[in-house]
Amino acid sequence: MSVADAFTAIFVLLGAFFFIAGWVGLVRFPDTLSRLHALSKADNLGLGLVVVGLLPQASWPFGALKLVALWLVAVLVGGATAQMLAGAIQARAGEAGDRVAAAAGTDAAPAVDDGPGAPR
Amino acid sequence: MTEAQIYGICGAGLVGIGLYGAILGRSALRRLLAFNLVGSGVFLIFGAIARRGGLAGGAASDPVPQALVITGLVVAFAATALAAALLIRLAAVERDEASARGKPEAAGAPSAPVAAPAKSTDPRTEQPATGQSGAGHS
Amino acid sequence: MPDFPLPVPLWADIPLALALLVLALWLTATRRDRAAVIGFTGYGLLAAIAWVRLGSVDVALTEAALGGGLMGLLLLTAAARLGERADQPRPAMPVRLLVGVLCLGVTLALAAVVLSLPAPAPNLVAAVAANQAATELGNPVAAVLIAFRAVDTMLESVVLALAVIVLWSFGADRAWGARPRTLDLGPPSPALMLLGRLLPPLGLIVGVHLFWTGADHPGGPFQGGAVLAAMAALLWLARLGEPPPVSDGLTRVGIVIGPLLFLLIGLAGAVIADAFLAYPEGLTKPLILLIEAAKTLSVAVALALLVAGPPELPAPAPARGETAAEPGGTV
Amino acid sequence: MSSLLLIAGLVILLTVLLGLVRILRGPGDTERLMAAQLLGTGGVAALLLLGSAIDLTGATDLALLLALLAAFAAVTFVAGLGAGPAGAPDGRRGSAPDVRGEGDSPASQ
Repeated sequence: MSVADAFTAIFVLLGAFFFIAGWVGLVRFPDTLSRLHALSKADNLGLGLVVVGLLPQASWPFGALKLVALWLVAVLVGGATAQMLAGAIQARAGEAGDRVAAAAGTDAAPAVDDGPGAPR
Repeated sequence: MTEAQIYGICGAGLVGIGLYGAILGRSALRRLLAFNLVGSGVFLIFGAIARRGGLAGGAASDPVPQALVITGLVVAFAATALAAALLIRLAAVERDEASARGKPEAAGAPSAPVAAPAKSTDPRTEQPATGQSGAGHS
Repeated sequence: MPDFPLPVPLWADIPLALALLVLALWLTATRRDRAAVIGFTGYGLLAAIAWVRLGSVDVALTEAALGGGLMGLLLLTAAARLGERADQPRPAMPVRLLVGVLCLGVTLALAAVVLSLPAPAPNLVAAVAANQAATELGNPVAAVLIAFRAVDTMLESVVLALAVIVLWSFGADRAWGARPRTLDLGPPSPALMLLGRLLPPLGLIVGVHLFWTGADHPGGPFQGGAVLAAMAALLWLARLGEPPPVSDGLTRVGIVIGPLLFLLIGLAGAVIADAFLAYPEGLTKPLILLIEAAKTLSVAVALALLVAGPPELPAPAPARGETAAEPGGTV
Repeated sequence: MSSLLLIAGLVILLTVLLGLVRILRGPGDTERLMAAQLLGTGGVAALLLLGSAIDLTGATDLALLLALLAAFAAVTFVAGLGAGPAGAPDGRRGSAPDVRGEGDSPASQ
């Protein structure tokens, strides 16, 4: 096994590990923001490590260039959407809090963030 | 089991599920999704046949069914876009009519009396025709 | 394909097919529209991978661009616009059972057909390969689309143009000539604006690359056009631009230029070459490129306008002052 | 080498397919969306790995396309949260409360 192959093996396995970790987090973490955190790990680290690992195997230069471009796109898109989702979650939590505080009562209950009691 | 058989059977299942959803879907949007499922299932069966033909002919997949599926995908998308626009339009018309009837709605009160009469007459006349075109697409 | 220690069909194809079926079942059974639509976007991604496994990368690219990207945008916009609506009353149990049994029958019949296809599978691979050299295209699918079944492809781009016309006619009479506003979903978040600034240039490169590479590798006008349309929709969603008014002449030219050029060259072929839609010897490749470029443009414009919706007047009198900054940009 | 890439790709694919549980069970649409996004990212990684393991032509192009477009659902979803139903000038109301919504998993499992 050459050095390049060993490099690939290590990074690809690490990437796969982060995907599994992201999945476990998404399924097992109790609240939405933590799940988002787990997802971002898989998004950035998982895919990033896989791409780094595949670089030595890619054709030079265009294959490698494509891989790097792909990872940049993934980081940009993943980061921006995570930010947007987190903002939406926070806005919703704030709204729900306001409504509970105002004791409007009608649809406050379904709007409360799915906290620790989320079904599993 | 080859992948052609697996996805062919999967496509058959999708057609059945989609048909059920298209007939008994809970809402119009859901029936639209189901219509897309039927299309997707048919395309997958096509893909399975293309795969078998391709392997028999020494390629990954037969190019002729592939080209047909590409054409079909684009047309299915256009039909879906039309149906979705119709649904949105219909909902807006219904909402206008509801507020024109003076339903005590918080948001509709300030603006509705001005806009509603003009808006609700013309769409009502075109409603049957649009309904037909929607049916023709699905 | 060489042998591998573990059978790919068992480990990749069966789970993938099962996931597609489970997702389909779930999204017909679930209660809420928007949840179902989100499930459907996941379905589009999975379907694209399934197409790769079937050896049809061209179709996979189309499915990813349309089913994964634009379809999600279209349907989620529709879901947001419609809001959650009351379920329609469900028919009685016997009716549902009857429909279920009939649909199961359709599935079983189709599955039986799939399993009993003739053993030496009939195919047109050899026929396409034999004549492909005449088109000077390396991608057999592109050759079929643009040359061997050119009538299909031309009519299909006509269908796209017609679809835009029909869509525009859904607007209220008073709104004719205004801009489409379906994608105007309220003030965008900063992250969306960042994405709207950085992603479209990349998407432009990818879209043009897909069109250009389509001659010899998987890709082509539909895939490239769909990517370009998705980028335009992202711009409109982030409010970095607005869809052109329905009355805009340049937009209309953009919609019809693809089919029109295709038709004109096809008609010229009836005179110069020997048949309608035949290409004269020697000029084949340049003409095909010209048609494909125009078609990419038309597909992009038409798909983007299909997502943007019918013309709409600006929301009447905001009254609350939150969206009051807007009227400056309207026609 | 390629069998290791193949195994890694299959593991990632199976992992994200198991993430479908979150699409099915929710509980909120945000979770469903995250699962769909994991599906997209994992699909990209699996495509890259399988593509370099068994030489799938065009797998990298498809992966690039998926990476570019997989987030459109999330983007539209969040943008749609701020929008009201058609015709209602004031967004916000009506759509915010139903971000969460009970998943109805019994129907599917």
